[in-house]
Amino acid sequence: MMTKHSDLLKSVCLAVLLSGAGPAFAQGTDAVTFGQAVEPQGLDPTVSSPVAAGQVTWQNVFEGLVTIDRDGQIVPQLATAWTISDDGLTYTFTLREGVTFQNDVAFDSSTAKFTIDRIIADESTNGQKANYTAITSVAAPDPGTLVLTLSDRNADLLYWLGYPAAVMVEPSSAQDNGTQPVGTGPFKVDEWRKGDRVIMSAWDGYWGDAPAVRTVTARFIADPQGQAAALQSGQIDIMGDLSAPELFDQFVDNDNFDTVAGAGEMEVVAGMNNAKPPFDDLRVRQALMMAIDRPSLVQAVSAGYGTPIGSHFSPASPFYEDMTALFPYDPEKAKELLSEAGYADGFTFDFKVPNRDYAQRAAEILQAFFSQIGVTANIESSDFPAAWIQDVFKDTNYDMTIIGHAEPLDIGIYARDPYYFNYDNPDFKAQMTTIAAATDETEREAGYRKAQEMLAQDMPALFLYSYPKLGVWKSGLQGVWENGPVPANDMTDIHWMQ
Amino acid sequence: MMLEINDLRVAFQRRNHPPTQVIHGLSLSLERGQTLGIVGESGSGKSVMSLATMGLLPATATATGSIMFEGRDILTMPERDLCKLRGNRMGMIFQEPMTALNPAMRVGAQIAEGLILHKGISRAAARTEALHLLEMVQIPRAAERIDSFPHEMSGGQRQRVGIAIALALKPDLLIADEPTTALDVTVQAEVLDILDDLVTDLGISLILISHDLGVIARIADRTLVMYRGDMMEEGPTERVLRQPGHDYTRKLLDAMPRRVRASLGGA
Amino acid sequence: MAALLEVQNLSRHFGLGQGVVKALDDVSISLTKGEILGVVGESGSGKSTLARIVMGLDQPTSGRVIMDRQDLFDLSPRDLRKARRNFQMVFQDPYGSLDPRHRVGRIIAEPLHLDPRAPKGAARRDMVGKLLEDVGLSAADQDRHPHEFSGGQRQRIAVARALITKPRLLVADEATSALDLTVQKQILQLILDLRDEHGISVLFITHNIGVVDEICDTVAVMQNGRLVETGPARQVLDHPAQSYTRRLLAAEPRLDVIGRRSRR
Amino acid sequence: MTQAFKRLRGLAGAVMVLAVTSLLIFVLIDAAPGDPAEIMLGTSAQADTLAALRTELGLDRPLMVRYLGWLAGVFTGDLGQSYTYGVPVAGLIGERMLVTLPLTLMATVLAVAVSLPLGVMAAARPGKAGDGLASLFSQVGIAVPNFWIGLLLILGFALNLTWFPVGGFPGWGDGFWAALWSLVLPAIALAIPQAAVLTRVTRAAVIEVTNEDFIRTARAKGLSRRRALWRHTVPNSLLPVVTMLGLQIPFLISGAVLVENVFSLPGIGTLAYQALSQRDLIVVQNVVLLFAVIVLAVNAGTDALYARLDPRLRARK
Amino acid sequence: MTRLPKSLIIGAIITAIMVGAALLSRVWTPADPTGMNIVARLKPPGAAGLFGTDQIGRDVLSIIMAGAWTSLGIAVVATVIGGGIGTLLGVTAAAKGGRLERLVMSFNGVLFAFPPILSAILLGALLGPGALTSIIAIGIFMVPVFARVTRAAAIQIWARDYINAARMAGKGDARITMEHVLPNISAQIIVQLAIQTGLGILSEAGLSFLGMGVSPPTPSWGRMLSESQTFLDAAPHLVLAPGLAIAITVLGLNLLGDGLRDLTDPRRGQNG
Repeated sequence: MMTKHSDLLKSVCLAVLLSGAGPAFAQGTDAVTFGQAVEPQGLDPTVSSPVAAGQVTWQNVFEGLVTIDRDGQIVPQLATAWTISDDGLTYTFTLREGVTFQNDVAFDSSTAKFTIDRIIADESTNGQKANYTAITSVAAPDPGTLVLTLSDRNADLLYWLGYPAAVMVEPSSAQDNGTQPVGTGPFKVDEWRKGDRVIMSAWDGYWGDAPAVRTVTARFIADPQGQAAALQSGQIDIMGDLSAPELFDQFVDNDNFDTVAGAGEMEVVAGMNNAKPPFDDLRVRQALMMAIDRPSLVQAVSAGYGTPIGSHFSPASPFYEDMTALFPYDPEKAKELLSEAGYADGFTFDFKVPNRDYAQRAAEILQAFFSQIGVTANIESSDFPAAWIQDVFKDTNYDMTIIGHAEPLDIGIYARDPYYFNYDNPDFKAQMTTIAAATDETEREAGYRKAQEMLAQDMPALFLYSYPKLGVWKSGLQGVWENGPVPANDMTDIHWMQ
Repeated sequence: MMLEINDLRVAFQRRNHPPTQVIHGLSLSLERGQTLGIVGESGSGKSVMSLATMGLLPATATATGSIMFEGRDILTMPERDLCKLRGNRMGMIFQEPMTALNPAMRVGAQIAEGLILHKGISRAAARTEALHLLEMVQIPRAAERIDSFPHEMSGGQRQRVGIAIALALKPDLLIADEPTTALDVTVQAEVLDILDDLVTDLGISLILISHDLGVIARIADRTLVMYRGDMMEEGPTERVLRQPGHDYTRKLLDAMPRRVRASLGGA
Repeated sequence: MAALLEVQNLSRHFGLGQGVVKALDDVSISLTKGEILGVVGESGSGKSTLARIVMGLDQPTSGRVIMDRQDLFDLSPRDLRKARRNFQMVFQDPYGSLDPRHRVGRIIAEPLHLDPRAPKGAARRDMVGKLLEDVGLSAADQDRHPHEFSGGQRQRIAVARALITKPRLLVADEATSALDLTVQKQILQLILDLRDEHGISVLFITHNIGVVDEICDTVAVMQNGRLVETGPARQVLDHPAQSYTRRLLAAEPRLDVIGRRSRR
Repeated sequence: MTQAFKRLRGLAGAVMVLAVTSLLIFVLIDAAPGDPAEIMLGTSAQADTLAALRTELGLDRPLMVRYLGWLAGVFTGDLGQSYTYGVPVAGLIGERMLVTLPLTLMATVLAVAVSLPLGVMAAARPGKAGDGLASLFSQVGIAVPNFWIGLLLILGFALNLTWFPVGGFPGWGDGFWAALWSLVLPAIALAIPQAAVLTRVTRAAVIEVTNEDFIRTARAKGLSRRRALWRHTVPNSLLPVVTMLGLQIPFLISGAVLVENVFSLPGIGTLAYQALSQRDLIVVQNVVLLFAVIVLAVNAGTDALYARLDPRLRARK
Repeated sequence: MTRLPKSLIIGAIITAIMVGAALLSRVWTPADPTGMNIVARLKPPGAAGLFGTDQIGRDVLSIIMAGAWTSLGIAVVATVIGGGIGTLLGVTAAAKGGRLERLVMSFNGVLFAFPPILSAILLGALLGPGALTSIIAIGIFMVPVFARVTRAAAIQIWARDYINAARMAGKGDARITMEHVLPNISAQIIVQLAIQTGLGILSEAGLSFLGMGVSPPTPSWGRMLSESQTFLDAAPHLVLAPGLAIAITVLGLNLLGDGLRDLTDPRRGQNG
């Protein structure tokens, strides 16, 4: 009798929803809508882009063994504790009990083993696989214990296990996670209207504290003007990362909104083909760097929001060090350096720029700066992502390009071989190995600081600025991440002030 | 007098040019039941005269003088009244049977349209009447042809439909502007016969316009000769043909093929 | 005298299968030097198709056109070009047959293209001027454009163009139908004069029996693509042998029956 | 019988054309720089991962095999799986059509509703004030880029007056009117150039028909100018208008790509643009096929409409 | 004596101004169109230049002028090339008829079936964005337009008796096309050139708007519109100026085309 009644109620609710009689903007104390610029192509961050997919589902739907909190710290999640052997090659995790996936399959060491095995498998399609290749085997001695065996020390492994690309998935549903994600998180995905939004609702079987909001909607609005308007008109409550800095000021002055210009993880750098003259000459690279007035650049490209950087680290990282003073704006000095390198009359090069607003704008300004020291940059637009990836990234058929690197802790790209910079520095590679072999946090931090300094000096790319995380949300909403150590829209702590 | 035209002058405005007068003072009169032939070569103004009489001159034309139809001046008559007159009291047949009918409308409907408009009769009644008219203009198997589209008919048949449209309301005056010029000679003879018979039977006044004296001679009681917008002469057809009073008329007659001229002399 | 033009069993079919239209069906005619042959018929009789095939502007389905003992459709393109000098055409529409962009002199001289030894420059100008005078215009008219002339004058220009290669055969396709009667008369006279002066043969296509009577020596009556009756013009017109010819003649407008009242 | 044969031959021709052009597009996109696997996995991916994904997506098969596979799928009603979304293309296109179809329909209806009366009015009294207004509208309407109109509409009606959303599409599920409302501005932006072209065509066609003999016949019957206009002139002038409407379809779709971009609408244009930039070959291929089929269908539709409008064409077909 | 059509005069004046601005921009602009001044960014029209400054402080008037060169240049070159090929196909199809004509027309049908923007993006993907891509992408879509227009016009000419007269004079198809057909359809071709150049400018703007046009810093009206999108509220002049430039230029070319059509209309003044 009782069940029947509730069924009836349910179907009535459903009917109301379907008939569209519900209010257009279902905002309230138990619902929240956030906006993000890029729609992921699939909702599974272990397959699709961990950034775009992660911004929707990481922490909301999917959880990892460990996680990275809003301060960039590694904290326990589905693993309650772990031990690392002295040689740093064996990681033993104690798994949380009573956790189930949203399809009612229990989470235990077998599912965790499945997840990790899937990442490191030969036929893995996880784009971040490189970060996990140190793992040689996974063992599940009992349901509550997971043991990872490494080939080499890897100080970053724990961090990467907290990253969206390593969230826990369940074998029977893993294949469909792209469209119907099944995780262990507090929200489950109800509907994905492609091109527009993903609608999630609180999942009653969640192991932890129930979230304050019952409904979470992610809306995809590529156009910055549209993002601002959606905020203004109340269609979205949070824009964690407003795409156009020039639209940010209107919210700063508006009492209805809270704003934070936080630190993001994206470093905008002008990569150079280090294998190709004249960029193989350190003096040339340094001269180009000194030709650029980074504060002006930030002013022009992103309305003053953003932080000039001197190396490949953003202020969002706990290991960040300000290196901008090393090669400050000094066109005279730059010219001298060029003369020393044998380019007194300057030179001309091709500047392959992705057809994205920030890149094109920045490129035009760099072009103007370069012209002051007699260097001519011929801008050539490159269709992004397809042509750019092929041309610049894969074929390294370029002189200089410009792009934002959004992944955290990605300084290791300069040690990668091959990588589009064609930067080959054994010392730096050794430094990365040193970091991996770090036995404690202090050692790891020191290693990263050293790496930053090495790059700042050697300048394989022109380090321009760190893109800000411009957060805007309705006043009265609490729990939004202010900084972005990981690109994410974590809604688990969001609540409305009563 | 049923129709009396007095000193009609028509001029056309032209873009970026001074206006040109194409009729310079035309006068004529027509009694009920009479047939008047107007003959002239291209540019004589004979077609403009017919349009003026119907009150259908294009907006770029200005007409002075008067065209009195049963005592009222067509030139000054309000458009509303003209609409009541046209089709109802005066009808017109045009030169080109290929283009004078609406290609997208069945011929029956085109005949019925005027009936419905002026008589206010039902569609069904108008259709019956249209069928009758088609039979009158001797269209074979009229009951089938009534639902034909113009393109499904031959030129001669189309011109008969044109006659049926013009005669649908038994007008007092019928103006036929080169009604057979576009037709083959054998067809021309048939159409002229039908036209002639109907006009006679119904007692309709007819103005027949043609460049061909042979056509005029066949039907017209009186003949008016026009040249470049001027009236050359006017009189009983027989007199105009046998004792032309104007050089131009003589020239026209001279231009007729030998055989045709011979027929005149031999009569 | 041998025939200048011999048309033998000429047929021209359009379309395929059941929907075939026989525009020309087994037509044979012949024309001797200095003769004017009138081909008369109503629309759809095939008379224009005949003219086009005789001029080599269209290909017959079967049959032969023999010109000066040469089969036109057996000739190589080069020989056809040479042969073309011997026959020219005057078209119906005096407005459509002269390129409005060209000056009269260029229009008239166009057929000289056929003759590599044709005079050039001043000689050519004189030749065109002389011809213009022959057709009743003035030599200076060759510097004017067609639109400056009346319909009758244009038709004279067209005749001049047809004459420049000194052809032996002139095909006139309804060459006077678009003209007013008074003008028509002048052009007919021009053709008669040319025949008398140069001995040109003329194939005169028309729907007007009156015109045939005026200038033709012989006449061929056509109906629905077939030849109905041929013979000397006088004989056919005065004593038609075929009922169609009689109908055609009866339908001709006359001046001897005047006014409908007198007709009754 | 011959009619059926002709139609069949026409259809076969169309299919051939589609097959050849789709192959061409397949080859072209494949030749274009860019690799879907690489685009999907981002810049951190390793070679073995990329290879694995390519295998999974079937990208390692030869071009012709992929093409024929796709073609075979199309004939059996399976349009394939999107590389990047990983879902069946048919569903993806279906979802997007729910935006683009109403948008273009709305724009077309709007354009016709504006241009037909305007063009007829202009033609009815050439040279008068109404004609001047109509020709001003059509001249300006043809000259302005539709995406700029979109921006101006956003500026005026969404940002300043806030009557309409700036962009985005709430989906039909959340209420019919809200969804329709969000399509109004884009539809107007799309409709204005269309309306301008159609106004011009309508005006010219009506004037042309007005000069026809049969209009004089109708007037001689006693029909008033107005009645003759609507009963005889307008029906006979619709042919060129319909022709133009059909010819405008590719441009309408082109416009939709731009306008959807301006208004951030998740329509087929956005999908096509996105799929192309991500080298989602299967999606691009299907969208292009869809467009071609639409154009062919519209052509067939206008042919059928012609026959209704002009009985002379019925016999010829 | 005869007055010129009003549309011709207005169209010619507008076109002359735009072409003049484009040419002038090669030697002089009020300010350097690529010279940025970050302090003076987003200034409204007035003190900081007639049309104000853009997001990096460049003088908008100068960019508009230089953009005229880009837009007109690409549109004109594309139209001339596309129009040339299209005209060649059209008159050849009209002259030869038969299989060749069917081939040309079905080729036309195929090109017509594809939304131009989509195919242009496809080309952009293939060749990379840039002026050449724009020219090819826009030019390709001129081909069927011109082929259709010239074929239709040429067929009408081919039906004239003066063509028959030329054939009687032993002239071949190519020669007749050169001497009779082309001169007599030249008016229609010129009208189409004007109108299609206008459409070319619209297409170029659309391509640039989608990021498929010329590379920065080469000024482009379409890219200006795309870049100014985010300043819609803050600096509407950035949206207005390029849009107006596009609209006025296209309007001028269309009026010019209409005027030329009126001028060459045989019905005009023929009775005089």
